[in-house]
Amino acid sequence: MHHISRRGMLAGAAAVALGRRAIAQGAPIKIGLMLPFSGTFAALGENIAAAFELCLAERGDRLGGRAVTLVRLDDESDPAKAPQNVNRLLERDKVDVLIGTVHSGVVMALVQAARERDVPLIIPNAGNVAATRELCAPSIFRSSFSNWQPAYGMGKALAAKGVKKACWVTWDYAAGKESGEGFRDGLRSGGGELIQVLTLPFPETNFQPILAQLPGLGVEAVGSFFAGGGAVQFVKDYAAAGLREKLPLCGSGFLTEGVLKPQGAAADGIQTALHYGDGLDNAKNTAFRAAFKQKTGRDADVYAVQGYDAGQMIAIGLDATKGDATAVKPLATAIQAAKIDSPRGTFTLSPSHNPVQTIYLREAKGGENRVIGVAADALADPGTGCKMNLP
Amino acid sequence: MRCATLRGNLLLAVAALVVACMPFYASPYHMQLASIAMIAAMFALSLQLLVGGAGMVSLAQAAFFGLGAYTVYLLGRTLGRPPSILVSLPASAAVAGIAAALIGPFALRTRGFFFLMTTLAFGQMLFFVFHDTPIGGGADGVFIQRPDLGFALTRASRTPVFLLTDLAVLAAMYAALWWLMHTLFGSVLLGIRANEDRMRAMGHNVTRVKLAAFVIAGALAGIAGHMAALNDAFVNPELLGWHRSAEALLIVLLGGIGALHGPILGAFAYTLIGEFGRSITERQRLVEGLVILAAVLLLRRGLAGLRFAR
Amino acid sequence: MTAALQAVGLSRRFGGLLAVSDVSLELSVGELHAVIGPNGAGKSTLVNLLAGEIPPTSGSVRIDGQDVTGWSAWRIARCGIGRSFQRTNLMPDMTVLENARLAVPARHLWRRLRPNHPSMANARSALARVGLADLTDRIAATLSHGQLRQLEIGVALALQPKVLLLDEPLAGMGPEESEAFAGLLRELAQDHAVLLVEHDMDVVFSVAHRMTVMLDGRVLARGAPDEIRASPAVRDAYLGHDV
Amino acid sequence: MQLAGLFAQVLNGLQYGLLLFLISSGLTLIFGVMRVINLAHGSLFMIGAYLAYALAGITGSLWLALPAAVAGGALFGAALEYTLFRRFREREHLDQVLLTFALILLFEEARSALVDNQFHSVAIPAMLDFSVRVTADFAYSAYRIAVLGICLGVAALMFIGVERTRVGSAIRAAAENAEMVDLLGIDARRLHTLVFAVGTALAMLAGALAAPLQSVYPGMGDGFLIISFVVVVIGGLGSIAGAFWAALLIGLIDTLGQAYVPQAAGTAIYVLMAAVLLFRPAGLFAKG
Repeated sequence: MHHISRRGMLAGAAAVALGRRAIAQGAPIKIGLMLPFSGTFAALGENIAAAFELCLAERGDRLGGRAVTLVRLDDESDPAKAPQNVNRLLERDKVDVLIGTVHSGVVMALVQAARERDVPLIIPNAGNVAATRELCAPSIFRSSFSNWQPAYGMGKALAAKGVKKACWVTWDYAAGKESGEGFRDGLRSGGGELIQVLTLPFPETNFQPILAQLPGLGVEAVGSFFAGGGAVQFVKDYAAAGLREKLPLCGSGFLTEGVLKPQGAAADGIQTALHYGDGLDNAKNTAFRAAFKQKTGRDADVYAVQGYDAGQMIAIGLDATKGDATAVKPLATAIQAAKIDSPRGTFTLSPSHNPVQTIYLREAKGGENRVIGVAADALADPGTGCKMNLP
Repeated sequence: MRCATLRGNLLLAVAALVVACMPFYASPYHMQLASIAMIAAMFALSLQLLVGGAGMVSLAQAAFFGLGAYTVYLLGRTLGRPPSILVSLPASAAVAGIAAALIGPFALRTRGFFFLMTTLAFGQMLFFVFHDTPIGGGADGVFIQRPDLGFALTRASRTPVFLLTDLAVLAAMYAALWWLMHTLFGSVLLGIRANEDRMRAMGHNVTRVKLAAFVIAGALAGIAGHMAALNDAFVNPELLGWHRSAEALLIVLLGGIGALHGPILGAFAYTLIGEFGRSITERQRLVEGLVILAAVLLLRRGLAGLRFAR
Repeated sequence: MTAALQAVGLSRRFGGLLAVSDVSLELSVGELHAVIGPNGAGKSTLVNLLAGEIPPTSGSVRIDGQDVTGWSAWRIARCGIGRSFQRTNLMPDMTVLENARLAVPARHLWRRLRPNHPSMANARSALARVGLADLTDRIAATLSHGQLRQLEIGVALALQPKVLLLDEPLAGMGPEESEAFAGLLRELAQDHAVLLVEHDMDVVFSVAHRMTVMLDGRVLARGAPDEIRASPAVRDAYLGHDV
Repeated sequence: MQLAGLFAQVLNGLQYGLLLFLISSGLTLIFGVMRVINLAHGSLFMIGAYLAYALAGITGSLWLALPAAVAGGALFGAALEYTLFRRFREREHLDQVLLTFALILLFEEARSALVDNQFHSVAIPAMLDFSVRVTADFAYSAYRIAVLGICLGVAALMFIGVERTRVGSAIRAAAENAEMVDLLGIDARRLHTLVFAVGTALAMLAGALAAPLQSVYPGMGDGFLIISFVVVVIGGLGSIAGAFWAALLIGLIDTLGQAYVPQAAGTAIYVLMAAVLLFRPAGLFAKG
């Protein structure tokens, strides 16, 4: 007992004496991966983590000259437990960098910690706009998308095809609402109008009451945001209600992302917009997909790409500070200035730290979300309300 | 409700002292863990008043907890600046208590199973209000401005200060309930738990006493929620979900139904078991499920039944 | 003088069954009124109607002239109606004293109870009256059957009622205990209005001032014990029964 | 158009309500007869759906999955009653709540370990995989109509079972007064096993029927659990008829609410429940 505590004290004293130099030379940098490894989003969490590890492995598991230790923590997609889980990583495991997460409620606790304690955070999925709008901070970056972006692309593409009136169907929650606003803005940019938003409580899948209303609205197209089981069911029910031929269904890319197999023929011909898609022809993508397949035995998807790019972004930042994660300002400046060579195509970051990226128009066919064009080029989230005060 | 004897209370005081001295010897992580356990203890204490006091098993308690937490957010949003804790703490208690006073008259028209189902449904209704409407900032939850404690906090002092604040509130809540259970109200409550019909025949307005207990318990849960909001600076609709009520019931059972100090023991035990479980497996629900099964099957009188109760 | 308790035309229907049919009754302080009748005659239902446990289908109940029909049980209890139950109905895990104290009318719900609280004295005197003065600190569940029956009445007395509704207080007692109980009943009748439902005919005829005989929910006969004993109608009705 | 739209919505409401009836009738029976509160009832629904998913995957047809869900549910329910619930009948509500809460967690964990955490869709049987045009521009899936029919059939069987048979009269008696069962000369323990088996089978059948309608995914039973509680509160404890009418009422209110007054839809059923509690605390269809 006595012995241990003395050793602890000695180690502490040494760290104080050596200061920053010790960081640069010896001790590994600790990265906390707070992701869902159980529950509904487990598959997403696994793909993000695997691609992140892949990115590190390509760099010899060293960032900014320091070895890397990964600490995985299952957030269970439970927002109620999120503050406690973040504390675990920061206080118990003493991580230097946070990577997470999928669930947009859980990510709020991460954003909170990053803001309060200036810990670098890279969000590899959760798209709630607030994280890179009013809650933006120098230490917070996103490698994925804001909910607004893909839907904006879809709206724009729809308006470009001459659609004047459309409606938006979604769950009554933040992601649905925010993507609806993107869709509206996209439509408007091309002279179209969003005339109605139809919602049902999350995560209900009783779509019948909404489907029965659609024919009477007088719209030319229906846009929607659903994900996971809801997306499967909505697409199938939409087809079963005989609406597919009369009212083209389109949406934010998650409507058909990773769910084409269960959707089957009902999804054929649905156009969606997302920052990634099947058949993207660039060298980086080809190499990435091969490496990911080799590592995991699974095909890469948009979540893997986001996890991979989170790794690239933090690598750029830590390289610039020689592995010092506490130097938030130079770290942020480096990431902000970088061009990230992503499998989705090169992207940069907006002043509010959200990717400025191409949104592709895709069409579901034969189990693939094939890229058929560009819905919006170099699209940045407006970043409304972001007041970035560099420390 | 069995209240701890003098010796038991002394032991609790010693335990409080051990917690109060944590800033001198424990890591911030362990202090936070202790804070989490103490907030869980407050929440479970509020439920103990219902379960151990009047035998009312409510599944709406988390809704009052969440209301207390959300009150801090709504207060900060309305004021445009962090409210003083002297305002926010009573406000959280009042809002949660008023909600309990509105739901109580409906829920208390039922007994037993129906009471359970009704509280479950009303609790979920409140959950949906915060989950599906913009009132509370939406389904993802919102940051809140922490209540102002009256002095400035640094990043380093935050954890120990919150620890001591939580400890003070928990101690005050325990003392208040100890006093309450020693009043006539307390013994009438116990009488209702033992034999509701006879209490009626004895001239007691059982419904009103139960309503008073329901409101007090709601207000106390609101205070627990307020402390959670202070600690996390973040609120989320999930705080109101009925799973959280069930967890609090587990803490009550773990600590011992009808022992006033039980929830405190139960909350610390539950937090420790959770930490231990996390260190051995990622299957958290398996651990929690098995702990509950074991508690229900084996620990009939809870931890308090093992130690220092009359 | 108004009666302490007055029932007019009380009826209660359960589904298709008329459990109590058009029963009227008057009770004054100083009087012990016994209700007898075979099982299922509606005696317990009558007690429950008078105590407000269940509302009557028709008819009315007055306490000291005040109409209390349809009032809930606790309000009726507060008007001065104490009752004991056919099956012992107490708080088994509490002490004898605690059981009685809970029944003592008290305000100041929020005041801390101290051992010398006035309600304690009232509870003790009620217990002394039923002969439990020495057992006040025993847990109720540990009492003998006879002691529990005493406590049933003790709890009802602690309410400081004007009217006592006693539903088979002697159930399950031996002859000696019954004897002692008869004395207690006589004593209680001096300063209360007592309604006694009882099967032990020896005791009933020895303590009652007036009697009502019920059959199938209605009043078959009413009068002084001697008149009841002599009534041919009652004899007919009880043929085959244990009188 | 308005009238046609309303017709489609009413159809939706009925179909949703009937599915609710299958779930809540089991719940109300178990409450009524055994006085046991089962929070894991929603999980049984989920298990039924996953069973249908698994069997439909193996056999390629949902038609085998339906009787399998019923049979499997009956067996599973009987086993649960025999091993666990029997012991908890006399326990306090708190213990029952926690036991069934533990079951929810364990069932979820088992599902996660045995299947996975993905959502899976279940194919509609080929012979019903077409749509029936109900209005000029809205079609209704034939499978939904079949579900409507099956649920009505089950409801009719339940009515006959409860109203016309000796076991049924024991069930009705038990719902009103548990001690009456002994008087009827029926072994209460066997009755309990039977009731729990039937309740579980109904929940699992509902899950199997719903699988093609809403896919299978983790936690799919949670929403149904709460709504079923509301149905039982409104319908009255242990009353099959009450559960039937209350389920239809809630199905219609929820569906029409979502269609015509979406702002109020989320809370409408709770307002209804509060009103019922205020005016008829024993339930809308309770006797007396």
